[in-house]
Amino acid sequence: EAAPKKDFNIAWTIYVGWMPWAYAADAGIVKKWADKYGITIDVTQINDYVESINQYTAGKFDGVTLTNMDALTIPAAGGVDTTAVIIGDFSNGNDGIVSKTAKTPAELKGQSINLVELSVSHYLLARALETAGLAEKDVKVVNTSDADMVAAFKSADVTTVVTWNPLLAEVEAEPGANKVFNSSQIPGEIIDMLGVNSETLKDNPDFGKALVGIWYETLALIADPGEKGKEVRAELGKLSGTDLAGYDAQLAATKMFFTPAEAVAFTKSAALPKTMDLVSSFSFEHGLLGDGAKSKDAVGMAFPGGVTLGSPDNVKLRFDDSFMAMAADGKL
Amino acid sequence: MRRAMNIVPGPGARVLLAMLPFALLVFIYILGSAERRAVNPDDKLLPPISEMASTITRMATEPDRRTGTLVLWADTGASLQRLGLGLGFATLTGLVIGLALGMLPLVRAGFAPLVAVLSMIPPMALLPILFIVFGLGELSKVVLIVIGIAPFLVRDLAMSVGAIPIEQMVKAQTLGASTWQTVLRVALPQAMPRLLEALRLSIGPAFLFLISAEAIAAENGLGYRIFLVRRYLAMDVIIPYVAWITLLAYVLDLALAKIARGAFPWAYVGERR
Amino acid sequence: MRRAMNIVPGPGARVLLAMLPFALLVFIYILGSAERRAVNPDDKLLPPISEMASTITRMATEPDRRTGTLVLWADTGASLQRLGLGLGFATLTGLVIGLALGMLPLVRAGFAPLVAVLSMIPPMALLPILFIVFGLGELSKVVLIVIGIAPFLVRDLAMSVGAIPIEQMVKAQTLGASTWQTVLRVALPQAMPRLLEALRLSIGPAFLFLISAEAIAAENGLGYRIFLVRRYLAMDVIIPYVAWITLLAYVLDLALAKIARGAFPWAYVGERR
Amino acid sequence: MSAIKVRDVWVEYGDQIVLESVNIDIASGAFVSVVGPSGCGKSTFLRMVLGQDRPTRGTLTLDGAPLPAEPGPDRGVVFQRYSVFPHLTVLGNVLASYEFAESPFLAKLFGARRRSALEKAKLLVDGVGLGPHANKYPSALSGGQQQRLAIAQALAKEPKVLLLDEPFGALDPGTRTQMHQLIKPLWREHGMTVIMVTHDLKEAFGLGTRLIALDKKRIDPQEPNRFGAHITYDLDLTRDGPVPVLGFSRPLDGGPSATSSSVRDGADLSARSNP
Amino acid sequence: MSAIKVRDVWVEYGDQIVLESVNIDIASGAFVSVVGPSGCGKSTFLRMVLGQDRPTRGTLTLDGAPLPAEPGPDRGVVFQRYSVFPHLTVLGNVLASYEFAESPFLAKLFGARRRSALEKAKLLVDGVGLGPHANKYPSALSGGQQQRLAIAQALAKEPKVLLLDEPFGALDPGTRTQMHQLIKPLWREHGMTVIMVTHDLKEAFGLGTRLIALDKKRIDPQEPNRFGAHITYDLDLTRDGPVPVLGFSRPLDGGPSATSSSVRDGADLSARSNP
Ligand SMILES: Nc1ncnc2c1ncn2[C@@H]1O[C@H](COP(=O)(O)OP(=O)(O)OP(=O)(O)O)[C@@H](O)[C@H]1O
Ligand SMILES: Nc1ncnc2c1ncn2[C@@H]1O[C@H](COP(=O)(O)OP(=O)(O)OP(=O)(O)O)[C@@H](O)[C@H]1O
Ligand SMILES: [Mg+2]
Ligand SMILES: [Mg+2]
Repeated sequence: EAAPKKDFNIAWTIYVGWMPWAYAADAGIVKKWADKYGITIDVTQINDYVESINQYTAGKFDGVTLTNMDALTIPAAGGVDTTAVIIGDFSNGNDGIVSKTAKTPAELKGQSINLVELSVSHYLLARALETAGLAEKDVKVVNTSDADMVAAFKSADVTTVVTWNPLLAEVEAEPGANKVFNSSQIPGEIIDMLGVNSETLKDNPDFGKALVGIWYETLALIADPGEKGKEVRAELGKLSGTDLAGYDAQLAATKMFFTPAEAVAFTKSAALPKTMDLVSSFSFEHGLLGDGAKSKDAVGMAFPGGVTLGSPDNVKLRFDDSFMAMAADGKL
Repeated sequence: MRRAMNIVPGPGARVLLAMLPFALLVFIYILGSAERRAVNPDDKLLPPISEMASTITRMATEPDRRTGTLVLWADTGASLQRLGLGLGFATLTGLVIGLALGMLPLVRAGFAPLVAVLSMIPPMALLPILFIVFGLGELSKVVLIVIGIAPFLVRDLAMSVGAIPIEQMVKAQTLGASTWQTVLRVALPQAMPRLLEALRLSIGPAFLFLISAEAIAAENGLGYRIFLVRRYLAMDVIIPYVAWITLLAYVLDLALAKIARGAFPWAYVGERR
Repeated sequence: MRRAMNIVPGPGARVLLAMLPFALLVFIYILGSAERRAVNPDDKLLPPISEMASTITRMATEPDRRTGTLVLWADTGASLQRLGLGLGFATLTGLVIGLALGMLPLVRAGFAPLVAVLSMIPPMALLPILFIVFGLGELSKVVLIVIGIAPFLVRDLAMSVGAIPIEQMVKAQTLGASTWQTVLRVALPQAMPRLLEALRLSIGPAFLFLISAEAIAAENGLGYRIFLVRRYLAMDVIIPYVAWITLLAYVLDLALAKIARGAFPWAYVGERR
Repeated sequence: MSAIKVRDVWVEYGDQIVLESVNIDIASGAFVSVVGPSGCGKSTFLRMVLGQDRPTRGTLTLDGAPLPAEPGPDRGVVFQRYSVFPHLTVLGNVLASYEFAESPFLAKLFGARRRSALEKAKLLVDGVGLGPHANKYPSALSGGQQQRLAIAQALAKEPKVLLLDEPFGALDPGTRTQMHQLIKPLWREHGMTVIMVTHDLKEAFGLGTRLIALDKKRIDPQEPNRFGAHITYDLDLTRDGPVPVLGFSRPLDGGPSATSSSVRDGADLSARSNP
Repeated sequence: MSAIKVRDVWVEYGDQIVLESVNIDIASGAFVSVVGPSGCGKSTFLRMVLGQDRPTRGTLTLDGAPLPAEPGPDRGVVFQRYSVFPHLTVLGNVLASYEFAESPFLAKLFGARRRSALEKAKLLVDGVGLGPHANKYPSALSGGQQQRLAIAQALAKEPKVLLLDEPFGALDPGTRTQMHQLIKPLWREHGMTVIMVTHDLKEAFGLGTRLIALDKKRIDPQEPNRFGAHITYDLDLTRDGPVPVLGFSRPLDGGPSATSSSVRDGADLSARSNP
């Protein structure tokens, strides 16, 4: 097996729930924890989210920030055994459906809807349609790049979009835009996390410990209600192209697990396997699990306490609370 | 021993030589793919050729579950239509403006700087404005192709019209030709072969803009599919699609080359190929 | 009444004529901006010029709090460095391969089809592989530019070398020139002006590829900034940035034109501009 | 009517003075042969009469009116370096002359008008001996064939003024005589004014009604480009009389009659051996 | 030594037969003038000796060995259409001849070697009368000046075989004589074999030691391209004797002595009026 590594790379992309990595790298928190365990960790920002996951899947990075659904469909389905070491937050209004015409999911019937196909937006739409007793074939989906979503909504021929923050806030601010549905109506289903190559993690537990250490020290600073926290959040806002108010607004629509205990509780909850079951159904229906997949159980998932989902012989996605638990217990 | 520049391979050797580098590339790919598969049997980055073949065969022959169409052909049809429209309008623009710039000093003075500046604007960066003006439908895709390649065609054509020897322009005038007649019978026909050559050089960029446009907003098309499946790193779709695009572009290129040589034999008599 | 093709504006009229379309464009923009603002005072799509000016002045003069750099200049520096490297390597590639293709029938037989095919591959679609092979650092950005424009340069150069009259090649040989000497003293110098012209035509595409590369992975650069603020539709940053890129590209274009005319006066004696 | 007046014309290229104070009146219907050493400015002079270039100083008038500063169908030309259209066949090149005039919009003729123009064009192409090559593109023609094509093209317009720059330079004596026989009647019938640059003195004397020689009057060995050429000899060939020796820049002592007779001999030679 | 043997050479362009069974032995050191009607294949013949084109049938040998099928420094050429390098100045064009030989890698000379080559080049440039234009680019030269530059360039190599395609066609008689005087001693001293295409019979007789005429032997009026040209006359000009009349394709009845004397006259004319 691989000899213990000393140098690690993780990639992150600009998104409200992942911004702490930027601050951690800038403020020296990453270096501090890496030094503590005698390793080095490079934190690289990638502008294109999908590309960052692709690069991780191809082996260029040891870890990457991603959502639960993308973790299942890209690295896990691609044979790269991935462990979620940090469950950072879930979207609680950060993703939403906005329409110029419809006011409720039921009114979406027959509409042409612009969204990033096969992303969490697509999943959100599917869940929204379900609540109204509709199916995806009742609407017309137009794949639209996230970078151009705001501009697209300004175009006269676009009536409905599904997107996430900060784009969502921009779109909602358009005159005549109605909020049709958002992720707070399916809490806990769209999860943002840090995925790490399971094999690397197994061989180098110190890597996991350092990551968790970095994360919660940074979160504590951000959560600070005082001036210090404001300063940190203002900087993160600027980094993501907005300001303090903009960043706070995005944070408000996110259920951040500021303490490790919260995250551990969420990871251990029975709701998580249920959520992942929904996600894998969606993924299978849309062919995201690959051609080889004969059923939605093709890719196996493991949860704390020995719970598994799907093929137990092919577990490629693991939700692991052990490192977060160490942080909660102050054992780092 | 002859000089290297005088050694011309025979037709047989030519075909062999042309195949060689391709064979080498395929060989390298097969090696790379096998190596990655040895490490991770589910590796998606460099799927073996057999896997790509079966995927693409499926896309070409089995109707899609969601839409009921044969995905490969539906995508190809949609893309080629956009490409054709884009190339067509761009050629027309290039021809009209290029000839005007090349022939009329007044027009050149007024518009050459504008065209030079416009050709430098990265169209992708101004997409929001394009969307507002042209909507999100087929039109904006065609427009993106036109905006992307027309400035090149215009400038190239103006250049080649400018390079026609002044003696010929003078000669035409002594034969009684008006400006319009000179354009029509002297500049245009001599610019045509170069226009076709420029068009050949534009096929690559045109596909690039097409794919970019389809990546931004579309329901079908080759670029749409590539960017859609990029979401799960389905290189077994992407690589055959890219190869298919390349083949289409290459065939188009070859066809244009043949057309140019057939229609304008005088322009290729000195050709040393 | 003179023929339109013979009416050449004087230097003064030329400057005026050149300004006219730009003035018109600015005027249309101001109108459009005012109209949108009248409907929606918060409109972001077409900010008034004053707003863009103040934004860009801030970016150019106030140091960024986090990094302490002047954002505009830091972005410009990073981008220009990548662009310069990319253009440089592409030119070198174009020169070497283009000359070989144009001069040596054997090389042409072996590699012309390969180059033609390579030039048709949309590089953007294979970005994942590029990034894997060349890493996510500066290298892959430079490589994307090179891959994007080198095939054009190669083909264009091969074409222009092929267009040198055969009499000159024969003449060089009767003067005792070897293949290498013919390349060095006959083909290369005559291809140089055309290479510079091709390079001018490549500046636009080079910026395009640069921006695309920076949009995917970078921490600074003009393209990075545009894509960063794009999700907020901050056109008050995007439009000045695009204008700035266009200006940079235009100046580069002009500089190349001047260099070509200075260094190769013989190539432009017949120029009717 | 097509009388040309040239008044005090100078042409300079940067530092180099090419033509210096050229003055000449050319009567309508004249056939002027222009001779002079290589590089003295003969082609430059023709370009000016053509309206392609403008003199640095001085004026040119055609029938009293200032010479149009652009080429036109009233002045035909055969350039020194063949300037036929490379994208048209031999026949197409000649046909174009008719098409420009008769089809203002498309510059293409169809049906009966095309047939009649084609006939005229074919006659001319046969006249210059290119009948067997009528459908070739210029690139497949020999040097002399290209020159003959240019001649046919210029003659098709029957211009008032015809400017010829070494039109027969690349032709063998036989073909050359054929060309003389083609051009002479046309000139006579249409009363064209012809200005022909040639290096062949036999030809100059044999065809011309007037002969002018261009040459530098002074040469400054330090600065050879300092002085331009002007008209050093101007002979009326229609009158009988002694003819001076033409030894550019270095007049000789040789008797005028001797030279003249040998020139006549030369002219005879070409006429005799190619009837 | 540089004797050329041509054996049963045919050249065809598609349907058109240009040369038909050409046979000739050219002795080393000969000066062969080639005459013939325009378009008969003179340039084609030179291109073949040069190694630029290959005959459809037949063989060419140089000193007994098959003629190298590519151009080389042993065979210099002045093309009918000027082929100087447009990107080099007049001096640079001539200098290149030396640089190719003396600097195999860079094809550029520096320092003392450059100075000595420059001197030789300057002598030649002055020799063809382009001294005042030494730093011009070819595009700023007159037609005759370009031709002279091409001559200087070819002479610089002192090749064993020199192929000239109407080298003096665009030159006035004076300059032409100067060129004759430049080339003759070089030919004699170096024992070059010269093949010169010309349309000027005076020149052909005056310079050559041998004169060959190319012409079609038969003409099929229905299919003018059916028959090619071959050698119709082959005269040794070093021997005294009667000279036949050269009336291409249509031999005349005129007495040989009359023609010969008038040709001699013509040759004398140019010599006399340009000492
Ligand atoms: N564009 C130019 N720039 C500089 N000098 C030029 C230019 N064009 C012509 N000349 C010079 O002007 C002079 C006259 O040229 P021109 O072509 O009129 O000569 P010419 O009498 O026709 O000679 P030839 O008999 O050789 O054709 C030459 O010395 C030539 O070098
Ligand atoms: N590439 C070609 N394709 C077809 N025919 C050609 C080609 N090149 C030359 N020819 C023909 O071959 C014949 C001989 O041409 P060549 O140039 O040898 O004539 P030439 O004797 O040098 O005539 P000139 O005295 O006019 O220069 C001509 O009839 C010409 O039309
Ligand atoms: Mg001239
Ligand atoms: Mg010839």
